[in-house]
Amino acid sequence: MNLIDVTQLVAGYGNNAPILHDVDLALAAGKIGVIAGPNGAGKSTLLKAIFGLLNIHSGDIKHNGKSIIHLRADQLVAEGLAFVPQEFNVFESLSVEENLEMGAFIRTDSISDSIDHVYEYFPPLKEKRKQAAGELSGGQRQMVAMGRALMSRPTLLLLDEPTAGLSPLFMEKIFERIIAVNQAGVTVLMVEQHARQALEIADQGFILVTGKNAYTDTGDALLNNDEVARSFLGGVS
Amino acid sequence: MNEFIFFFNKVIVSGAAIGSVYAMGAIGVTLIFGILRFAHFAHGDMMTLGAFFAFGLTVMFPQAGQLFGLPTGFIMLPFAMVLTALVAVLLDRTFYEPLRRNKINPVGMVMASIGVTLMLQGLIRLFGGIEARHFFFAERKDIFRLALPFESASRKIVITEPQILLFVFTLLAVLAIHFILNRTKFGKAMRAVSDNVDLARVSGINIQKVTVITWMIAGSLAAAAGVLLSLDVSLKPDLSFNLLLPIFAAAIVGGVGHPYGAIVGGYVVGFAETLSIFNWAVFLRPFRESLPDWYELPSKLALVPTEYKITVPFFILVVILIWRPTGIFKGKVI
Amino acid sequence: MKPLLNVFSKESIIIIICAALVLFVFSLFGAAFGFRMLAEIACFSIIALGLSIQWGYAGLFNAGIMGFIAIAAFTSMLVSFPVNEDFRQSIYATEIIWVFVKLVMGIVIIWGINRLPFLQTRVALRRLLLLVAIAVTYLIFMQNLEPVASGIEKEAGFIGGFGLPVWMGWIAGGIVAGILAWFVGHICLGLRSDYLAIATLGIAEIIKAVLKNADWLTRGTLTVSPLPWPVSTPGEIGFIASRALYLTITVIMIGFILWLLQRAYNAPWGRMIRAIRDNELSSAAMGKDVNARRLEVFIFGAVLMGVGGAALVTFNSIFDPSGFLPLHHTFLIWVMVILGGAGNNMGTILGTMIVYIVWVMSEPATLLIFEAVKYLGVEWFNWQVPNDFDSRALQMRVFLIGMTITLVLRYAPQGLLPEKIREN
Amino acid sequence: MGNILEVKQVSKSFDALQVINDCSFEIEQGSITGLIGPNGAGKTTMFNLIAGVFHADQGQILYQDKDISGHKPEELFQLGLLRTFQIAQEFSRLTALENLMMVPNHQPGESLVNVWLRSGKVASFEEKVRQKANDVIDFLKLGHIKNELAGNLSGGQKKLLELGRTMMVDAKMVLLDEVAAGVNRTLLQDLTANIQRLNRELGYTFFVIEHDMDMIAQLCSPIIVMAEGRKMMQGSIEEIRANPEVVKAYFGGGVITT
Repeated sequence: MNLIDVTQLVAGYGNNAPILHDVDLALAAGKIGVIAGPNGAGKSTLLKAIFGLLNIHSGDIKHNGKSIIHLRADQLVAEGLAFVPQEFNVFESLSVEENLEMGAFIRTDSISDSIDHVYEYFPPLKEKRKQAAGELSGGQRQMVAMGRALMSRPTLLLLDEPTAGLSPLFMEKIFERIIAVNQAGVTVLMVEQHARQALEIADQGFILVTGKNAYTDTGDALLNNDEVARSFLGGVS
Repeated sequence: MNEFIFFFNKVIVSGAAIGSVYAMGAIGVTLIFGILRFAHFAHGDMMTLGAFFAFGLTVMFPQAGQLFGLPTGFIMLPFAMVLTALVAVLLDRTFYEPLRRNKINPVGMVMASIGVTLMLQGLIRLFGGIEARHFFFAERKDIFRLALPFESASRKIVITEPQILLFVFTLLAVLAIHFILNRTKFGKAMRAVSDNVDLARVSGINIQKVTVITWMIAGSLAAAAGVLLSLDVSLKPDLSFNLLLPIFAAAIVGGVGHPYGAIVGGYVVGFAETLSIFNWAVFLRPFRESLPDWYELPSKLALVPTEYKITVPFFILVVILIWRPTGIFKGKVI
Repeated sequence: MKPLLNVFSKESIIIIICAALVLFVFSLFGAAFGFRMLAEIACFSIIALGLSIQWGYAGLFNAGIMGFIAIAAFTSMLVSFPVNEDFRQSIYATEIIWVFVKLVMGIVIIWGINRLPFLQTRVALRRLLLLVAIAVTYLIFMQNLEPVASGIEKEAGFIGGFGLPVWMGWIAGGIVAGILAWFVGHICLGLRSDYLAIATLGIAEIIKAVLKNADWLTRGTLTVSPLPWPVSTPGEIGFIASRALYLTITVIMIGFILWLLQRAYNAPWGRMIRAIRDNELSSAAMGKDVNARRLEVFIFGAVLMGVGGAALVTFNSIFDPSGFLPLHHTFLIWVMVILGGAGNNMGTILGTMIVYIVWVMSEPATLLIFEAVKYLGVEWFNWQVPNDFDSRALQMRVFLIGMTITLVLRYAPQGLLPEKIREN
Repeated sequence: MGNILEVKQVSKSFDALQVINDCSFEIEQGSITGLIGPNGAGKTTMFNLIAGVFHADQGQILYQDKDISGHKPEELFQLGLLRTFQIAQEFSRLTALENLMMVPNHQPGESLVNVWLRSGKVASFEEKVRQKANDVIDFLKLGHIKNELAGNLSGGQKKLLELGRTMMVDAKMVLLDEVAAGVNRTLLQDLTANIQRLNRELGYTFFVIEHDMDMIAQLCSPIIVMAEGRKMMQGSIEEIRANPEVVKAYFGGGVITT
């Protein structure tokens, strides 16, 4: 069974015209899914719709076979979803460690193990644990943001352009960490502008164009699909 | 020497007392500003309400104080705090929450809080009347007069029991707030919501619970400030309106959304008030002989006549808005 | 075409309700009372229109309407009240002028320091000098004013007025309220909207404190009366006739103001204001000076409040600084505007009528109800009635005003007659 | 021709986050210059600095040889420097036509004195503005929706309206922030043609942030590539595609069409 199942989704901001038109998406547990496509195609919108931040006109979103379109954000976190927005994704006035604690807000058990775990994933955070997150660099912020999301022990991690604004070096580090997180059993669904690199680590790729599914296939298949490569991945390879 | 004792009594003790009251009020205002993002105009009336709860309990059980050797009004303080906290949560549920759900703009929320303040005012005066009342109707208000071990000091330092209780309570309240905000899960969540409400939501923080806790803290601190102030002076139903401006000034001076700033702001406003209405002629009198002949020493030489005390917080507010709109500590909202 | 028809019918229903209310008051309390109420409604309407453009056109939250009313009423009183000969002939008439000449000199010096070329780069020094200059000016002014003020109080009561025609007083009142708005707006309009509410609230309290305590200027709690009327007074031609005349004048004023407002609103000016309200960021990028325009609207509204306030206080014929109440002179007006529909002139006027009639009628109604409560309480429970029972009972009106605000915000945030959206 | 805009060693940070880092470039008068770079490279921040929404921490921005760092948006508008927004910023409760008509500054009808006392002057100017707005509406082929409230328009129509607003006055330089996003292909061709026409016929200089490489390739020369808050390189589309560093930072799998 798929962990996340989006069927015929039509959604938009408020009561304005919908941005997503009949979008389908399905991802099995333990996989990495990548949503790619040109700007304005509704990639981030799809992620936000899954996380209940949008007005859903029709269609359904199922997590573990259960419809989640009527749940509030905190209920979604309890369901095992976690979301890292693209911008403003850390609490700037809180310390790194407090940011992580906030990620574990819904948990009632001890969280110190999980904090140590996050520090293992992202070693640079350990020495900055007492520092305010607002004082960190872009790459470190991204680590805090991902760490915060992992603190709720999610089964499905949604990442909105985790490498935006990062240097190529940092980008590779972040991708490496995403793979590590995935190998620990977390299903990852991410929007990525660096489509080629992202598809290389993806099990499943979804290419959206103007709010509709354009191509859906495995990462490798998409990379090797001439038409996709020509239209969306650029001639350079 | 006597002049300094006079100064100490009039400026330091009174300023610290009123400053503590402002600080406790301003913490509530600043928390609500930070988390719910509107200026809560009904805060003054929550103070009055708290004081009336305590007064009502004092009238019902006038002997309670003797058991502990403290003023009865002070014994009733925790109960008044709980009651006011409940009222605050109730007010939020009935009046503010539906508006938030309708996504009304912050100014609409401010106006709703003015509606609430009028309703509270109406009810308080309907049941409580409009005359001033005193907590110490059945017992004696202890006033301590401390003599200083100096020969030249014939005056005594005067401090009342309610003032001492006020200082002690404020200190405890500040420590408690510090502890809550930095050590408890919900306190940290409050800071997180104040920092970035959207991220707090997607992190799974239950905004509703945080809101409730914010109102409980704000409500109980407001009640405490109201009770302790009316213990020291008297309980007047129009207490609230005169407190509102200094409290907002304190919150803005300290930097909106910044609890420690609110404390500092409270004392800044409190001392500014007592300093500006202090009669500085007292300090000149000893030098009467050495002053030039043409200078006639006025009997009163205050920066601001007492009846214009209300201008002081306003003046501070205006200066801050011009000079540094984010307040002393860098506040959140401009 | 259909929505337009709906709006029209809604409007006419409300007009019929208003007319019925007025008829009811006239038949129950007589024409003299009825005209008095209508004249007051007219004055309140002018104030409410001022608020309606501040809030409805530009979204500015003025929580200190009372201050604008009070200062305008004072100005109007000062301009139109007969000359106080005792004061005119005393030595203080010249001395008070000197005090203010010194104040003006001080202000000129302060202004000069601010402009001194060699200080432009030395910010800290300039601030220090400014602070010292302000402090010195303030202290000298206070020192000089004190004896003169008490002298005036002792020998002449207060300074009296200039004895000019009433209409000049009203205009002066509007201008002074506008100047006050300029000061407040200059400081607050660039900041978060809540700050304006706090600042105006403070201004109102300060103006009230000054008017109440500066006895040499206002007679303080002794009050100034009778204020001259622009038309024949009841003493000359009777209550009904004189009040009807007064009403006529104010209605003509409302007509003129409505003409000004409609014209401005339908012009490019109105389009610009709506654009700014819609999208501040984009308006600024399109070259509109957002803050200057807000200031303009704020001043415009304040001028109307001033004129309306001066007319209201003149009608009551007594200037009583302690009579200015935030409830009556700020929040009642807020209820009128939000109930009627901010930004809709007709709605504002109808809202004013409904709210004021209900407000006036609520006094006897409340007392009646509480009399009944008292009667039952005494009869059945042998209740000890507090001796300030009646004044307590009237607090129910405060409660009702607050309740109306919250209910309107919740269930009809646009008011009875929402602002119309224009289509070309 | 000379440079209309020069950005000299500009830096800007928000709290601790350095968004623009010692960035310098020039824009030639009469050109259509593209600005590309990965998300988060600081492109929109750069626009906001030029348009006066933010002020640079360090460095200078010269527009027509005049230092404009510290100018407010409305002052820049007076100087003929206009911008559109990444997310369309329409006046939602004004009609499409009114959205255009509000643009010209110093309309006589914007002064209350004129409105009340000189209605003739106001009306005649208003007629001219209306005429112009109608022309622009026709030019953009939006005649059928000119009396719709702008809030009800589709994303693409709002974008066109944004471009239309720049046509209401004699702009010298226009900053376009992702005009193509959310606009369908046929409309995009119109938009591109319109931009070129404005550039050719009215001498507008355009500075364009765009992700749609089709449009960039067709429209812009030169193209500035930004990464990590500074200019990485500048050149024609061919030069940029040939630069391995750019390919790594930006195209290495990004959205690019040939």
